Amino acid sequence: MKANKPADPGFLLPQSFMEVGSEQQLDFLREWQYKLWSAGYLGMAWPSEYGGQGAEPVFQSIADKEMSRASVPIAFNVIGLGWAGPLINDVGTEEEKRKYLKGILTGEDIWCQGFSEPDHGSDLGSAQCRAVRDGDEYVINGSKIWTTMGNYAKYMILLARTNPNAERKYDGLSFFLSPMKVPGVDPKPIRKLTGEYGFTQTYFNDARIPASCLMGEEGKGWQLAMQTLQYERGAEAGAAGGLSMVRIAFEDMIEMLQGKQRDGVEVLDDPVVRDELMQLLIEDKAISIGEKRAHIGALNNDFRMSLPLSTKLRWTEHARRMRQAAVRLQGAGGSLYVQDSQAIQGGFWQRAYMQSFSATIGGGTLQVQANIVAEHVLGLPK
Amino acid sequence: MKANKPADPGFLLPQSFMEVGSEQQLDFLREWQYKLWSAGYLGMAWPSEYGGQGAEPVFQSIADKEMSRASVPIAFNVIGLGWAGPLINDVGTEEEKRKYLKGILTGEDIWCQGFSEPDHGSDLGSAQCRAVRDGDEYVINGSKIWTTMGNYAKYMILLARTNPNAERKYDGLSFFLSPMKVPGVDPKPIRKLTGEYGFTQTYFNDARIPASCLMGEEGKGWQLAMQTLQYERGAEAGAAGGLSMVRIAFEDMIEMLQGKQRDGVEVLDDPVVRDELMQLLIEDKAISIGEKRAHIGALNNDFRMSLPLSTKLRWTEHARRMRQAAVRLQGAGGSLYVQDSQAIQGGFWQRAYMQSFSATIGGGTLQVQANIVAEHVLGLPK
Amino acid sequence: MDFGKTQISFSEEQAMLLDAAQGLCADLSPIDKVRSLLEDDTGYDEAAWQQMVEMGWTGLALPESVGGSDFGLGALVPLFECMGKRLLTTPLMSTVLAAECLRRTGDPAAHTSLEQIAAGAKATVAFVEADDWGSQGVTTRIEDGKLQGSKRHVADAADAAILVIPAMREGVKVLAIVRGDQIDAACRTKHDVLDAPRRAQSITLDIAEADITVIASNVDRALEETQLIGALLVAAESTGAAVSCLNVTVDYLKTRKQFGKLIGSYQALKHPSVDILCAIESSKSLIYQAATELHAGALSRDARIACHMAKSKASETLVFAGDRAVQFHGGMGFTYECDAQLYLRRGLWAQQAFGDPMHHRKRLAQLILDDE
Amino acid sequence: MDFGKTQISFSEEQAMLLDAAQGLCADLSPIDKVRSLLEDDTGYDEAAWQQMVEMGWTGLALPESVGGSDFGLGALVPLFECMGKRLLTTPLMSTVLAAECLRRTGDPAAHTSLEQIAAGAKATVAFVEADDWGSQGVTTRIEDGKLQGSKRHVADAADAAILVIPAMREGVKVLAIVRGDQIDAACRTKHDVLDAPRRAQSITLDIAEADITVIASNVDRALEETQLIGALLVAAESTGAAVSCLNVTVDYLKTRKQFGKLIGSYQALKHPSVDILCAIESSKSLIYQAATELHAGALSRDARIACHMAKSKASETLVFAGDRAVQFHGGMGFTYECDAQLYLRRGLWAQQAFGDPMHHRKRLAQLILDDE
Repeated sequence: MKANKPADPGFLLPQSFMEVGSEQQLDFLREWQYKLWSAGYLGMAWPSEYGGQGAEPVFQSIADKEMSRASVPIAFNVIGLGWAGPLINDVGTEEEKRKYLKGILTGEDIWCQGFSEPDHGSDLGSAQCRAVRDGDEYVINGSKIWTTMGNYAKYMILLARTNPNAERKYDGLSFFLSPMKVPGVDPKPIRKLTGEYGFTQTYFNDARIPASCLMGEEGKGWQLAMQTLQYERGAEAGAAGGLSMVRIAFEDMIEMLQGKQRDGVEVLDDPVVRDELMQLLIEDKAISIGEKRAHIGALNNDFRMSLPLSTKLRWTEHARRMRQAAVRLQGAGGSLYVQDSQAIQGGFWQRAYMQSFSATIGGGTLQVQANIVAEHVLGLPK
Repeated sequence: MKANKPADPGFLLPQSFMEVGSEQQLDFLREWQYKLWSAGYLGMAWPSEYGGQGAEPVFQSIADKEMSRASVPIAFNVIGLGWAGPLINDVGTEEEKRKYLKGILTGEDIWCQGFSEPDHGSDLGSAQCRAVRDGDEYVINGSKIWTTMGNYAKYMILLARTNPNAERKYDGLSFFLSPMKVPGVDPKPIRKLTGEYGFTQTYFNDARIPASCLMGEEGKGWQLAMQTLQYERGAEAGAAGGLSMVRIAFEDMIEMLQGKQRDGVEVLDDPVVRDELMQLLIEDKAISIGEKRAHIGALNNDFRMSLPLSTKLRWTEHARRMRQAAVRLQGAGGSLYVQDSQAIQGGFWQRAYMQSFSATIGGGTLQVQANIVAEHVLGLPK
Repeated sequence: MDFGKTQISFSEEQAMLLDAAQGLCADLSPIDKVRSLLEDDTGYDEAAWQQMVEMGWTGLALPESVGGSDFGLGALVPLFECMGKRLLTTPLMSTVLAAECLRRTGDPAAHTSLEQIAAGAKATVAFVEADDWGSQGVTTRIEDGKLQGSKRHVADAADAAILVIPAMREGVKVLAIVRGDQIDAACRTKHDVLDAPRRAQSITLDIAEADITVIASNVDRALEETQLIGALLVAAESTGAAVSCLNVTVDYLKTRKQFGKLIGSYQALKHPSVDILCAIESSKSLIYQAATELHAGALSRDARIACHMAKSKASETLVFAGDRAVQFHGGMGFTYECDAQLYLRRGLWAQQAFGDPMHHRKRLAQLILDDE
Repeated sequence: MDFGKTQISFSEEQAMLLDAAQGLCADLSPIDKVRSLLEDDTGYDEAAWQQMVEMGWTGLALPESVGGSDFGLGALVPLFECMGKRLLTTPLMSTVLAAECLRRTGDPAAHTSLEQIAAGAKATVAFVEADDWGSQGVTTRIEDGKLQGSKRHVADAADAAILVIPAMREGVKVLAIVRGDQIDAACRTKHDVLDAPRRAQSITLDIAEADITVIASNVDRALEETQLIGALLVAAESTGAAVSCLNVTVDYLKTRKQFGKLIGSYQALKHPSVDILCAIESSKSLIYQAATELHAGALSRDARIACHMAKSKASETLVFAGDRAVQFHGGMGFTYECDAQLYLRRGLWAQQAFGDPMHHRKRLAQLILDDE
């Protein structure tokens, strides 16, 4: 895999699928994903009649780890490979499988996700986007936010309200495999704090989609949405694999700092800097080791479910702190940004730090996640 | 004042009146307060017929500052000098003034406070201790906690419930100047985390006190209690003065660290230690300067009331952190305690650190105080 | 051992200046104006600059002998705090620092430049050549009749009429006063500064010695002191920015609901907001105390202590406030449209400018612990 | 550059040992037992010690040749974690470290002492003379036929049958093996240790060389490695204590009401509790990873890295947990009766023992950043 890593394209590649912001990046990544699929690195556990290889899921796990170690570019069609695809594979009709699965693997059909709404960030069950049945069609009105690559996507997994009068709010929701390139669907790019694009807000204005886009039954959308969230965990849960996020390692920061000076001496020789770096390294190692310890039952007796429920919280917060420190330790060069030819590593760390908030906010803010750990692991009251 | 500072008594003196834990300390402090009063340093603004000097309050302020600078021992009868006395002075009857004021100043009559109860730490209005009128007496039942020097005190300012059926819970409370040395009043010493004594829990078991101990009207106790809390601010609010707490300065920590070694070099030459010490010094200075800035209106336009409402919060938390650091930086000697002849400065810092929680907990925990600042200064919702 | 002063003074005149500055900055720099200038080439509004010149701000700390108002350096602190609050970013800081640097040499050859600055000429100092604010090393040199070398991070260089360039001449550090028109466009590279309203360049110098004014008196001291004053002005500007940053955040916390409650009622957001408030109050106290200690002459030990403290605290405060502002705005905070990012970027720039917090604490420790 | 390992292993045997240890520690050391021993002269229960000897814990890491079970050093980590959880404090740590130190010299002269320890003799090492764990300086000396000098902070010295005393002999560091009865009561001063269950003395030595065994092989390495292993065992013990400390705190937060609500529902208490939990999880991962890397031979670079990390993190964790436990118990936390103070005091002792977090990070940085 390391040998097949593509050459540096000469422009900044996205660290995650949430950062794809230009046609140039898109073309590169689409080509890369096609190569991955052709070489058999994607969809190993999916049936061969739909583009997969019908192998055991463990092979996909191994391939994924290899890609991570080699730090190759991401397999960018993440919503397709990791969310929509597994769901279609598991509960889709024969027709749905034939229509969608192969395009997901080859990267030809880009997918996006339409769950969050502007007024209901962490509270999916309150989604208000309406879908009204009209003959052979549904008419969609409302808006979805944080739809990654919404402007490039061909399909969206869409959670919409078909019955506003359902007794439980969850029972009013339905799930659609919805086309993006139809009149009335308007994905408007959102500029991120980094200055780049990558998300859209998708507006639906009397958009008409075929009734056949409904997946499963009307009013059972919540269950399907929850099922997709479980696939997020990776290959073992049925995802088609590929690297969804390039991990920035502690080692990368040390490498960046090598040779830099502060107060006239090497920054890596400054005792105060060294103490801070060791604190970061210890946290980095501790979380990594924790991921392995989680699999050893006897070493998890004191606080059950603590490691699985807190690991994301900790990685995302650690990443934010590490990147913030990396920017601070750059000296005057730390004040330059990506267009500057003198910016250290092309402004990589500045961008990475700002980008890190996507993880501390997205998928439930850290504050919400801390509540979950407090209540489910420590048993503290709501 | 510096010249009149008493010689080191050869045993640890309390840093605040909440730490008086032995007869030895008490005798020393009673004598010291008598000297202070004889020399005219206490009660400067109280009427001369009751033991004061009838001077302007500003003179007391100046004397207090001088005592603080000279780091003399505390004027230990704090509840008398700072709470009960000012109240009696302001709203007491002629008889009350004659009976109580002078004994407060000379230190002959020690006072304690009976507001908090075990089940209602920060929530005074819910006090349940009962006082039932029976002829010329009130019968008291219940218990009060954190009664400082309860075992030494002659009088208590007592907040008790005379009417459990009052519409507003506050209207059921009355205020008493209550004798401690009567049958049925049992102050039980509480051992503190430091291993020392200083507080009591006072149990009332059918204790009978003269009805004349009621101050003001029945059912108006809450207002009097609130009034005493305002005197806490010091001389300008009518308190009789004296030093109520020895401030441990940043300078004291540096002095303690001088000559200590870590990893074979002077601890004050260790760059990591120096960085931490400078962080503490900056916070120390910033709070001190803030106390002065609070008096310059033009420099307090952005967040009104912020300095007055947050200063206690910040000093107490800063004191805790500074003392914790002082203990940590002592090396192996930091693990020794007050009975050890090799303990650094007689275990002063270990004890001071543990003692610092009395300030971060007492008078409303830091957590409660942060809410007050958030709501009253920033206007955040409850 | 002496740990620095705590007294603080603020005159009636200063209060009036603060009041006027507050009004003018609010008028000149509403947030949509700030945004409209972000990708502008110049980065500021010339008309705004002219108004500031008319108010006499370029000469506020200069003596009357060069046309200044001799109001004292301390007067600049509330001014930059106000500008920071509005993200009003102009060449004023570069200009007053260039003036301060020239004045501190005490060299009569600086007189003309000082007059020009008091009258409104833009100016700047090229403090660093590499990325290390803690190094005083200079490789730019005057040799064989030529000034040659290169400088990075030269603030507001594009429009500066006067550039003050530290250089070595015969082994001694001097200041070369260069006119803006003596540096070709080809010798200038615009920096992409993380703090989007801010403008800076790296420049390459190749100018005949005959065409420049050279100042040789007290250069090291003047540069070193000016850098410390620069640190204080950035601290003041950062403190103002932190105030606005907290206000923007608190406003959002008071209006945004999640799970049926205003998010400002959650202690997880409330208490860190109080932490930010307290950090701002510290920064304010420290910058005003430093302003009290600043005088026209050589910086006293107390003034140095105060500047180091102020910069260390104010820099950390703004990064903290900006970081939490983005986080507490949730998804909205992740957008370019949300103002939280403007404050965070300002903080990331400001923490480096004139030395980061660790650098200042290192110098502070020398003054406090080693200086007997 | 290599940043240390992340693999972790835990055998069936280790799991069984952990299980047994958990049961025994709970039986031996309920909290009222702990409290009854606080002001006791010995500080532990001799019957408990005997049970631990019968379980073979003194010889767990010793080779079979001296009567040990050769279970490996790693086995001690879960053991001390269990003891820490119950605040079960006996001379076991001192004893296994004395054995480890002697064994690592590889000197046959240590054989008898090792046999005695495996059979249940109490032992200790006098690691330091002053308050600096980072200094290897020794002034105690063997000269003119006498061992003379003094040692501080000698853990469990009162009951130790065997004391291992580093000393200088003809300019070379050696270990003197001294019997407990060779040190008079007059030469012993009991320390008042902040961690109340813990016992230590300072001792003065004046013993004829003829009456002691002297070991001269590999002394520096044996001492240095044993100190690092000691750091790990303290880290393990601290991690166990932190678990109980958090449990005690969480129990209180679930039952105490203020202003009509369970205080555990306030995020100001809830989220720091999660922070403590996460710090504990880190400590656990690090101590077990270090246990995986520990072998009988010379400590590998990876083992050293792991021990430094574990001690740095675990020490900070317990102080943090103890400090917040006192605070979160409110007025109750301020009393001696509340168990929070027991954990806080343990933390204040443990952070110093075998070097504080800063010390370990300094050594770690040398291994990571300087060692190519």
